[in-house]
Formats: sequence, structure tokens, C-alpha cells
Amino acid sequence: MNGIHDMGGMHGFGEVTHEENEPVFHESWEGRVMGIRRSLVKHGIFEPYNFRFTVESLSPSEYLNSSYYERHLRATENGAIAKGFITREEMDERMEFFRQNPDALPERREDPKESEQIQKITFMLEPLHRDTGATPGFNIGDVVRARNINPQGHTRLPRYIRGKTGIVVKYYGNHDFPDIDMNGNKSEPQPIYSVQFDAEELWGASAEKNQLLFIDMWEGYIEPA
Amino acid sequence: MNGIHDMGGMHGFGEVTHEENEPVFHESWEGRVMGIRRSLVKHGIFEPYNFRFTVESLSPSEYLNSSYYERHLRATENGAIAKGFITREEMDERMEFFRQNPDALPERREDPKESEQIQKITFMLEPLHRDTGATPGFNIGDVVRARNINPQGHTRLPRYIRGKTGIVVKYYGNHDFPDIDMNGNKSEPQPIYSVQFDAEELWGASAEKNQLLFIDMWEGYIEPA
Amino acid sequence: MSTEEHHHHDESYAELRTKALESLLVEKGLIASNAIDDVVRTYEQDIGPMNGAKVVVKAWTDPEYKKRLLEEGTSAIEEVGFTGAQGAQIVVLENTDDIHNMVVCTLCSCYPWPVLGLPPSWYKSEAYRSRAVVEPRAVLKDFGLELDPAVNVRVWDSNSEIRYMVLPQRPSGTDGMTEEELIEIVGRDSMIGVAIVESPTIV
Amino acid sequence: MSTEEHHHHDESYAELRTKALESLLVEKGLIASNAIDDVVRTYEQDIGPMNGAKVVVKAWTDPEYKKRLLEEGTSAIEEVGFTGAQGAQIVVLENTDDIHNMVVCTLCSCYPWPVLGLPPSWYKSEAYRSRAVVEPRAVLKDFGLELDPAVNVRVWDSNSEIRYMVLPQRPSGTDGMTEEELIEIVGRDSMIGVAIVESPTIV
Repeated sequence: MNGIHDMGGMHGFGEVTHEENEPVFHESWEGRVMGIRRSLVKHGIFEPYNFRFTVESLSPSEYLNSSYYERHLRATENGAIAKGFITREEMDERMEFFRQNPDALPERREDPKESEQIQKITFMLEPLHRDTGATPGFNIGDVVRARNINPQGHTRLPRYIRGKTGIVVKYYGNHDFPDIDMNGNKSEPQPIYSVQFDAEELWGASAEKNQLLFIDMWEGYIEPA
Repeated sequence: MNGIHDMGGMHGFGEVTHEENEPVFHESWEGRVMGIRRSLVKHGIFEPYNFRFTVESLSPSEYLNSSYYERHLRATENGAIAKGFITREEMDERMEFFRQNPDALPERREDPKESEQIQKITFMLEPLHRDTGATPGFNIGDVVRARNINPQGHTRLPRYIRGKTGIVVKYYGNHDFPDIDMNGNKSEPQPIYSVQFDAEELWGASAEKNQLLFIDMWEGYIEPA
Repeated sequence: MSTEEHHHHDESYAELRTKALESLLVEKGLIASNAIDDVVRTYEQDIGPMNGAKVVVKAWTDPEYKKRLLEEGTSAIEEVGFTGAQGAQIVVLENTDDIHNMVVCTLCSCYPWPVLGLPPSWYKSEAYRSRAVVEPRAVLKDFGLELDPAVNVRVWDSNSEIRYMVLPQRPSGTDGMTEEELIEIVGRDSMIGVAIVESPTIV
Repeated sequence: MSTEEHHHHDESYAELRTKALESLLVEKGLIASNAIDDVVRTYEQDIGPMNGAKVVVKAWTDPEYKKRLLEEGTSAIEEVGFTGAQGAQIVVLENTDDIHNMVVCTLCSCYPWPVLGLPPSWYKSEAYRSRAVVEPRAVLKDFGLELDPAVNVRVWDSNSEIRYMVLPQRPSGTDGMTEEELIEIVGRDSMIGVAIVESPTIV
């Protein structure tokens, strides 16, 4: 989707500020959100592209007013509700309970086996390559143009690349195709390439000198230039 | 600038909702903002492109969290401060006064002459055409491409048009050129055209069928395709 | 965060902030209170879509005028008595059986004030500004208007100081109506291009 | 509206909302509390930029390893013991006298967790995500790094599941240092490409 998350090349967000000796989590709830999200992977709601689409589907003002973990919290709640695990009403009631009982903590459930499963996800190497038999349609050195697509569903082809011409510099094998249409449909895995763009091609006279941009392009994102 | 205001083609803002029998102003302060803004024209802070640039320069989250008149209020305040007419501190203090004195109203200054001047602005016909002697560089029917510019300053060439190919359908004469660079510099008036784009050229396969888009392009925004 | 709370907070903030701004600028002699009153009253009472409706009805009832209106909108509109801020150059777009025009300003909310008054909230909304250029038919459906696929939809992104106004089609069944009656049925939305003028219901 | 107030409001809201979510999911038997503890502890203590620093130092001190690392990042990093979520395929980019690589994810905040841990706030910020692809040198100046105009800046927008890590240049004056001492000087930011590894100050 042409959402607020697609911010490459936007102006107006100010300077990059750098926090010295930043903690991994600034608030303890951020770590819990991270853990909850990982714990829910096995229930099938956090396949990466689905999760990102849920984050992107927050309203633009909600998105900009939320921190990274706030977005993840909202998306996790929305995903769990969409799956029927919980309801918004339950969430509202339970939150009211914690508001009125500031010292109360969530009850605990201990399960050593689940720890093992989760640690496996955290440390497991799960290759991206998919053996589809598909052979790459482009060769290193091919000049290609990123397609001008504007889907309302999920895509990983940012707006600032669309319509621009670059060079294929590497073939990475076949990966799952990330796009999800508005009915939740996905496509088969596709060849994926690293494609190099000259900054001037992307930004015209506003480009900085002597800059290249590399981005990964699934075969469906590009066409011969 | 590639700001949040440049939202043509973005997704995620929901349905268009229509209010029946909508009042001209929903709150009385909105009308005051409108009046203040017009009253300040004579002090040179609300030349249209400057004012729009001030609105666009609100932070993206501030922009999305503000209504139309809230944006104008903030931009008017920022413009008046930039001109040295008032200070932020004065504003904060005076606001605190009105917070603590909810029945207080701004003092009044009556000036019949100023009424006349303002009514003139409201009802005056001030043609846009500028006699520069510049002759148009493009003819009706010319196929042109919108330039890929990405200025940090003000521009009226939206992102969704850049790099796209269209046809010149009308020449409107020479108008002031709206772009303002980051140092406040402007250019000479330029020929301006109505340019027609096919929706498919703009949006690819996502375009609706049988649609055209017309937009006004100053000569500096286009090049022969 | 509750968006409700947030907006509520903002509105009272805006009201106080406006009072502070007006108060300071008046005190410094930069603006006059009565001039502000005039602007408010003018847009609340004198300038609004009834102006555009008069232009539309004149075009419906006077073929020579219609020709002038489509060729040189600004001067033809001046004939009827309407000029002013945000109307320095007005282009009138004729809707026909085959062509439906609609107007948007994606970058802000440019609008032909002398003929239509100040823009309604939906015209200024992010939803309209973002969607009108990419899915105009879907937007028109939000307004309850479903166009025949054969109709060519023409969207005008009002990015310059030129202002656009749509001349809607005169509905059938209006032959016997007076100009005053016709003016009554020309709604604002039809002159922006998100509605058509409906035939009056026969009682 | 005060942004301060707004954020404060949000933080306590987020905290309460997280409690409610965890509480409900535990109660329904969908998640286990100790598994959540493990995830938090793992990213707070076990997985972080020290992992990447070990990889960098091994590449600095072992030319054969460096060759493998640049050819097949994932398996070379596995040799040192690092694998896992958000690191299924890691590509290592070598900075040289002529080339400076930096990594961004404009669409979200993709980042090579097994070698660098969870991303810092600035990496996730709108400012970095929006600006890194269009004005990388200006962004580097925000970090205090001014590159020679002759250096080719290569920005990698991490939009797929492939993850990128920068191999910074080994600074001069480090010949006599042990691997442990070298690991100490390799900062996180140098492996994202917004800093260089500085020569250690001679005391």
C-alpha cells in the first residue's frame, strides 16, 4: 500500500537524534510486547509480511504518533483480535482492571517446553531460499525498470523506486513473494535480485553526488528497461 | 518539499465522510483565524506560496493531528513570529491568561478603513497573468514529461506526477512561479499549461479504467518527452 | 490513545490559542476587530454555493452565456457579479453524457471561493485529497454516485492559482421551472463534481 | 497540543494495554510467561552488537575468514556462532577507502538481529528512514561523520528478508591490539554504516 510507512525520500521529519548508551528496551512493557509477539508466531498470526501489513494498516496519524513498540503493540492486538483469540471488549475491560489496580500484574503461566520452542525461533537458522525450479529471468548487468505498481495491499516495492531504471548486480535465489492483495492472496516464490540505482536517477538534481542505492527486487517488481 | 501534505495517491486515510448541512465554521475560533489571516495580508506574511510553505512545514504528525483551521492557526502564529510581530513567549503567556479567565475576550480595536481594505481583498479581481514577454516553449498537443524534482523547499509539482508523461492541452498565460528554495528565493513568472495524464500512466494496473487527470504545470516543471 | 480525547484537547487549545493571537495582534495595532468580524460574516452569509448556482442556472438558460462561461470563466462569472480572493482565474468544466469532471486539491485545499464559498470538511479531508486522483469512481461511490463505465472521468488537481468549477448537467423534467426554482436544486457538491443535479421529485 | 503531554499519555496507555494483552493471552493458555521472560533476557543480555564486533574482528585478523564472510555472510557468521530470527540470509558489505556502505530500512526497520541485536531508536526513526536514501551524507553529518566527496556512498534499503551488515575499516594504530581489545572498539553504529571505527587514543 502507498502508506505512511513508505517514507523513503520524504522531507519534514527533522534531524536524526542519537541517544548515547541507549538501553535495549526503554520501558519494560516494550520487552513484553516483543516476547508476546514471538510467542504468538506458532499460532500463525505473525508471518512477517502479514505482521508488517497489520502495522502499515494503522491510520497514518496513529502510525506517526506511535513509537516502534507502540505500533507493534497495536498490530499484535489487532492481529490477535482478527484471529479470534481475544476481543476488543475483553481488552478494554482488562485494561480498565489494570488501570484501577496499578499494582496488579498479569497472572503467570509457566511452561518449560514453550521456552524451548521460543528459543529455537530466536536462534534457529531458517534459510530463505525456496526450491521452486524457477530460473531467473534476468542476468547480472541487465538494465531494468521498477514497475509502477500501486497496490492497496502489502508490497515491499517502495514508491521512490517505482518507474526508475537500475542495473541487476546480484541474484540471491528464489524467495517468498511478499505482496498480499486485499483478499489476503499471495503469489508463488520468485527470483530476487539486488538492483543498483544511481541517486540522480532517483532524485534528479536534488541527489547528492557520488551515491548509489541498492535495493532487493523480486522478479515481479522489475521489467526490462 | 516531499512533505506529508503531498498526499495524492496515498492509501490508508479511509472513506470520505460527508456532513449534511455543514456550517461554514464549526467553531467560532475558526472564523477568527480566517479573519486574522486575511487581515495580515497587508503586512506581507501571507503571500499564498509562503503561507502554504509554512503550513507544510508543520511536522508530519502535527499536520495529520490538526484540522484545516488548526493548521492555519499554527501557520499564522509561526508566520507572525517569524516576522517579529509577536513572540512565542507572549503567545504562551496570553494563552495562559485566557485559560485562567475563560470569560475574557480579546480587546477590540475598531477601524472602519481597515474594513474597507479587507473587503477589497475579499471581492477584488486581481488577474494572475504576468506580462513578462516570455513566449510559451510548448504547444498544445506536445507530449511532455514532468521533471523528477525533489526540492526541500516549496513546490506545486506533486510527487505522483513526477517522471510521468502527458499532453499539453491548454496554455494559460504566464503566472508567478510558486517554488521557493530553502533560502527563500523565488524565480521569475513562467508560462503555465494544463497537462493531461492518462490514469494508467500514473498508477499502472491499479488505475481505474477510462480516467484522465489534469494538472497545471509551469514550464519549469516539464520537459519534452 | 483515544482520538476523541485528543481532538477534544486540541479544540479547546485552538480556541484559547486563537484568542491569544487575536488579542496580541489587536493590542499591537496590526489588525482591527471589525475587519475580522466582516470576514466571518461575509463567508457565513454573502459568499457561498448560491453564487455558483446562479452561474450554473444562467448557463443552463442562456446558450450564449454558457459559451462565454466555458471559454472565459472568470469574466463570465464577473458578469453575474462574483469576483474576489481565490477566484482570480476560474475555469469552468462542463459535464456531459460522456464526460464527468471532478475537482480536488491534493496539496492543500484550493477551491473557488467567490462562487462556492469556503470548502466543506470532506473536500479538505486527507481521504478525499489522497484518493480522488487515484480512485475517483470509488470516491464517487462514497457520495452515492455510481457512474456508467463508459463515462470518461476527468479529475482536475487544483495545484496552481487557477480555480476550477464544474458545470453540472441540467436534469430532465426541469423545463417548466423558473430560474429561482432551478437555483434551489443546484447543490454545492454538483459544482465540485462529486454529485449530479437530480431531477426534482414530482409531487 | 503539547507533544510532551501526548507522549506521556501514550506511554502509560501502552503499559496498561500490554498488561491487558499479556494477561488475556496467558489466561487463554496461548502464551507462557517464562517464554516471554526468555525473549526479553535474550535480547537484553545475549544478543547484541558484541556479536557483530566478534565477526568484524575475526575478519580483520583472518584474511581467509574475511573472504568467506564477504562471499557467504550467513554461513561465515554461523561459524562464529550467530544465527537466528532476522538473520536468515546476511550479506556483509565492506567499507574501503573508496566505498562507504550504510544500511536503512525505509518501509519498517529491518535489521540483522543475530549480529547487532535489536535496532536503536534512531534507526527506527522517521528522520533516518526518510532521509538516509536521499541525503545520506547529510545524515552522516548528524552523526558527526563527514565523508570525502571522492568516497562513493552506497545506501542499502533493506526491503527484503535479506539482512545487511557493514564491515567497517580497521583503523590504523591497532596492530598491537588483542582480539578482545579490538572487539571493544567496534561500535554498533560502524556496523550499520553511520560511523567509522576510530583509532584508539594513545594514552
